[in-house]
Amino acid sequence: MINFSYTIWILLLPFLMFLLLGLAGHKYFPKLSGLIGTGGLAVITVLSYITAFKYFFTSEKVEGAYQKITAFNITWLQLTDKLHIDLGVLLDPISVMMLVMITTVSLMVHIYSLGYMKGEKGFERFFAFLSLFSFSMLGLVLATNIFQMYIFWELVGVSSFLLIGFYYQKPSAVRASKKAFIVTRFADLGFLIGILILSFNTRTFDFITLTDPAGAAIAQGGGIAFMGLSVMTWSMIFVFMGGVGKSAMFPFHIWLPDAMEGPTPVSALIHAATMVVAGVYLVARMFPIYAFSAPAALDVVAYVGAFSSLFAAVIACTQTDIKRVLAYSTMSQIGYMMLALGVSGYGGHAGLGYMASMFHLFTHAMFKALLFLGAGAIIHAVHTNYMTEMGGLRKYLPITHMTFLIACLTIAGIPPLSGFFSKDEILAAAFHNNKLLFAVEYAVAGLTAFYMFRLYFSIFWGKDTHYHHTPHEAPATMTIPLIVLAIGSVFTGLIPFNELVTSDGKVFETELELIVAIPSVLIGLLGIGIAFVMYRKESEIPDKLAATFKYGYKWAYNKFYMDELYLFVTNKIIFRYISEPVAWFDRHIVDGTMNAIASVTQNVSFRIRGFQSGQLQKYAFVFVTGAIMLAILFIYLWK
Amino acid sequence: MNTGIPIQYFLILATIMFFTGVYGFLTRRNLITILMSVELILNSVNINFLAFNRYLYPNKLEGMFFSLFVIAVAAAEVAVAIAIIINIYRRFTTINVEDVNEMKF
Amino acid sequence: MDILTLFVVIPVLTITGILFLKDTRHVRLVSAFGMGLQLLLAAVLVFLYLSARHAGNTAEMLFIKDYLWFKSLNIHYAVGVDGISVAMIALTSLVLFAGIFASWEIEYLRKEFFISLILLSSGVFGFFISIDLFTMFLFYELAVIPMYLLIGIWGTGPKEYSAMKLTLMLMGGSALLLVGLLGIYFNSSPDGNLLTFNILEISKVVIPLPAQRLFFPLTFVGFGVLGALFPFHTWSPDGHASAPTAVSMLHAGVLMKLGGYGAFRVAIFLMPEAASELSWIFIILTSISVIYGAFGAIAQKDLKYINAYSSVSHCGLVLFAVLMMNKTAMDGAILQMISHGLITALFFALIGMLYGRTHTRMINEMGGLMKVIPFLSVCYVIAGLASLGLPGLSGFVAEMTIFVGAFQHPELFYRIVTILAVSSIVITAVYILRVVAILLLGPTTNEHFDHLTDAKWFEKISVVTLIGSVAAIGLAPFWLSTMIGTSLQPIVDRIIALNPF
Amino acid sequence: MASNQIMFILFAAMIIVFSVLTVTSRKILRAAVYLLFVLVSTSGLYFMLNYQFLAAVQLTLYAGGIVVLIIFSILLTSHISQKFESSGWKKNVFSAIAAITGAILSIITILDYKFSATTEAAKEVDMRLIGKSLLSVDYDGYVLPFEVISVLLLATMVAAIVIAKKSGPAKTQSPTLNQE
Repeated sequence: MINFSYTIWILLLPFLMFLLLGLAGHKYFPKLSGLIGTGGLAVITVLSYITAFKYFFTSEKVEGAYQKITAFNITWLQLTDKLHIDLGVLLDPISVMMLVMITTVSLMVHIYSLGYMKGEKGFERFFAFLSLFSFSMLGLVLATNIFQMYIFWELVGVSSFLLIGFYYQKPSAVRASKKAFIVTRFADLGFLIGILILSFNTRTFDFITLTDPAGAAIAQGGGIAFMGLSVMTWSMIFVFMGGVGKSAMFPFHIWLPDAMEGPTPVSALIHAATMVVAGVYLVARMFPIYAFSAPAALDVVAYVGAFSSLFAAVIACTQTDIKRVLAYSTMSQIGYMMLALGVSGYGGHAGLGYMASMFHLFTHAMFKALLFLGAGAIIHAVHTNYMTEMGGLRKYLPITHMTFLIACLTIAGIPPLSGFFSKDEILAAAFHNNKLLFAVEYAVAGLTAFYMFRLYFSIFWGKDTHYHHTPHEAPATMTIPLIVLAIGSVFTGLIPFNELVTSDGKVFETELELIVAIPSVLIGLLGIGIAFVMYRKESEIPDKLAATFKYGYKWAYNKFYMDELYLFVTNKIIFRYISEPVAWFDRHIVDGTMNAIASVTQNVSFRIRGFQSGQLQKYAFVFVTGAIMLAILFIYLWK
Repeated sequence: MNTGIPIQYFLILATIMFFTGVYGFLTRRNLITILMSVELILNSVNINFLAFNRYLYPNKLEGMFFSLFVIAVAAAEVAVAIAIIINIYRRFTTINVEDVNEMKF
Repeated sequence: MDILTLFVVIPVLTITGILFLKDTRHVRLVSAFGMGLQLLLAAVLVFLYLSARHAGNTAEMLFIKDYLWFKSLNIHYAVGVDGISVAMIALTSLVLFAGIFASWEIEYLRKEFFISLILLSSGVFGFFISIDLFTMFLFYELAVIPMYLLIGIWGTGPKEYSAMKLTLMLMGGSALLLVGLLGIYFNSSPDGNLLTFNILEISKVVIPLPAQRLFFPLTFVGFGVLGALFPFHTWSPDGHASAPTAVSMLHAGVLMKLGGYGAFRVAIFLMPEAASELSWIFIILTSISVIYGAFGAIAQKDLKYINAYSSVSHCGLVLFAVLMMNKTAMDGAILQMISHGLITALFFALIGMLYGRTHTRMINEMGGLMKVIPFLSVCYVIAGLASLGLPGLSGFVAEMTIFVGAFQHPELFYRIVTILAVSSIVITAVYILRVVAILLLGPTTNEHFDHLTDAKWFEKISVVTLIGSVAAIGLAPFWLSTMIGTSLQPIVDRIIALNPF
Repeated sequence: MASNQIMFILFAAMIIVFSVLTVTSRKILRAAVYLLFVLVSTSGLYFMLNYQFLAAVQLTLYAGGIVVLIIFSILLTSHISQKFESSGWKKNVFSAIAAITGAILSIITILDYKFSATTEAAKEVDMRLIGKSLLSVDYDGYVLPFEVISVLLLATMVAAIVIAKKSGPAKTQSPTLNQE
């Protein structure tokens, strides 16, 4: 057995860095903060690579399966005799895979930020928050039990809140951060309820016990029924609700586009590559339970994923803010991953979807981070977010252009780039399980290619826009991460995920299914082609099309009015029809009753106090008459 | 010396005097006249004490001494009361009892 | 002299010291010194307690001292502590210490202010160390009454009204409570021995069920009024809004906990059968408190009102958890008392400091303070995050313990109610973030605010003490949780023995 | 009709008449003089009851001391010829009813009660006996009340001085002026 206990430092280091930068950074080394943060993360990255190498290539397999290793565990809080919250490090294929992915992207984003955030006010604060985020995200993926995951889940949420609201003087950023936090918090409520129900039935939080396919948790779970579904199904649906919120699936997706108010590196790291896939990771983590005890919940996962991906892809075709296009694209791609999990089975080739989902998660992190960082470089150069104000940038930003093109081709699923492989596995998994979902995903693949190249052509080709300042290529700190990630995007498709990350830890054989692959490449090319015709040069076609599908376009452009719906619910219903009446009720009914009691007492005493007039003679008169009355009473009447 | 006068006469006399004093106490507005009414009341009580002592317990002296002390206390009381009245007068420029009603509520 | 009595003696000595001071400028130094000593003493007590437990002392209460002071009714001055009281004492001294520094700049009648404040605290300490019901009640009243003066004299806004309302409602609660306590007393020995007020002795007998049914609601509501039980909570918003900073801190932070502590230690511990029989009524009331307080907080505009309603919600959670009557939930209830005590004290301290600078507490009159006074603003954000249950800060630990504990209740009704209570965490997030966004973030709205100064040294002491404690509990809850859990064991054993589920 | 009866009726009539006048007179100084007559008549009653010492005390202390004190204070606080406006008739009527009811009640009670005449021999109350009793510490001695009274008188003197002393410069008003 290899000793993995050093992995605790992967968690502790970023936390210590957060404390250091957060408490002392501002005063003592505001300029050095970036280097310290990046250096610290580089150490963590190295540690993660070592861990991954040791785990995948030197650790012992039992019956050909990778084992789940608890590298470190302490009891943080003893709740009941059986339930206790532990903090620790759990190593298994998906957590190690996530570890590599997160640290890689995070390191790139750190380096990129050194250039991008240079000279910003709050430079050290930015890196402190990034460290906090790294800490919480790593804690999330390394969690040994579901409650630890929930803890870090919340911490991730708050670091996201802090980073979205980084430009805290910008009202839109403040609104966006608030929205992100509250929407995800609402989803987390579902997660927490799910945990409560789950733990009540299984009496454990521990992942290894929970997800053991032969274990007691899975065996006993399905029994009790509530409203037609088993309790286990309910709890897993609730848990999935947390994932829906964090991964911005429909209907909790509304925070993600607004979250683009944060600095672009943050969007790349948190809202594209790492945090938003936490929901996928959560489902993957609990997968055996879904697969064995709650297949109905798994269907929910699949359909929510499929619908979200289609929904987001349609909206993405109409948006003009490049970061928002990317945000919807992220949502769409995560929909893919969810769907893949939803159609997957457990073990062997049935677990193709599971593997594909993880594979896509990994490749997506690379190319989506690349896209965002590229977008950041573009915005850095032209100081606008809107593609309508861009055009012809290929001349000014050659490196960005090339890397962006690579990323677009990757996401469009053009072989032999990584996106092709992972997306193909997903489509194959869907094809084998559910033809309807396959059809949806197939359409989304085309849409994806179209809107990505719409973006690409609008920015780099299209009309020659006149800029106030001649745009110039970003500094090396920004271009190097782009290049590294581009290389990653190209080659990560070659990683044999079927040997490394599978649902049961065992290797299974996959082959390229041409019956799926060829049409998917074709539809990708079709999408690119349409985009080429419409946006390569300035043309009338987009406007005409928009006019033709007037209502459809308008709805999609306005994101199907989801924001307005939410605003209606929060402002009108919660604020106007619940809170204010509650406040009124409290002031006037409850407090009014108390005040009424008081004022009745007071009125009565006002009446009574007339006796206490201060007139000596009145007192004497009362005294005398009283004495006489008493005398009469006792002498004559009492007897 | 008191033969032929029943004790009841003294008592009735004292009663009338007492209630006259009470009446004065209740109706007069001037603090000094109220004080005088109090003197009437005290005197009527003294008469009672002495009458009881003389008629019912002639061989004892309690009644007489009690009256004696009452007179002494009355003297003290008047002295203090008048001091207070003068003080009130200084403060309120009136000794009308209806105007001196700060001690209400 | 035993260590527990010192907790009452030190405040009294401090008061005496203040009384003899000529120069009012030294008053706060003496107070700070006295309360610093108290804090030190609390630390010593925690240490002594833990080492006694470590040495294997398994008695229910430690450091017991008993003096008879009123023979004909068998009233004793009896003191003793278990882990719960030790934790509450530590909380009180922390909040008090921070409170002294938060009221460093009181000018008007400074001497009298500190005397009242410390007098109040001696009542609180006395309450937590007492194990004799009557003495406990005595200290309880001692804690409540200086509040009237503190709000009525040093308050703001409609202070006389608020002070009167607060005192009258709490006194109304006390009246119920006194009846309840006397009821317990007269049923304290069914087999005809000497009647007693001693909690430990009463816990050895079983109070007859009819008497329990009568006196449990009285006692619970009596304490519940102080614990802001719906619908007897309305003193809290007005009282907190009018009270000066340190008083709000102490009141929300500590005094409201007297209610929870008493409900748990007296009402439920001594009358568990009636408690389990009638708990459904109070569970409904407390869940209303939890949700309703949170919704009420959303619509408020005054910072202190927001916080007061949030206190209603959080204190409702304490009573809610206590009524679940299992070890985990009760453990959570105690943790929540401590956690909420610290957090809300922190909040009120910060609000006081903001008010001292901006001269308004209306959130819509403020904005963009983060840029001008970053230290206070960051602290406010931390307080907010703690209050909405961010892991790593104490609120999370307490709430999760409560929720997990409450959800272990075998009856479905209680579990469903728990889910309702859980949903308060979202509403909490809504109002906290709303305040943070309006108050601190965004552009600075008022040019007068550009010249505000950040925290002074004494304010920093106050705030950092509290934040440190909040973070300490949040990061390492196990020792506190274990300390409380061990002490809860006999209580829970008794409850379970009398109520086989 | 024996002479003592006539004397009694005379005194009684004077007491009643002057009492009533004391409490009804509109002029305060006259009221004081009527009071003086009442007190003097009372002392006559004391003579009749054979308590000469007390009668003498009554004359000197009451008639001589107290009434003079009262008259002084009247002079300090009122115009000599000042008339009061009469109290409201309601007040008068109700007070009269109360007083008369009380008086009737008392008188009925007195008349109902059978006083048992004593057969014991009367003790001669001479000055020696009074002096001895006052200073005696025996069972029927009165030294304690005597001492208490003396302390009381001392306290009264101090109190009277303290209370009547002008309390501050702000209160320097001439007493007899400013009368409305």
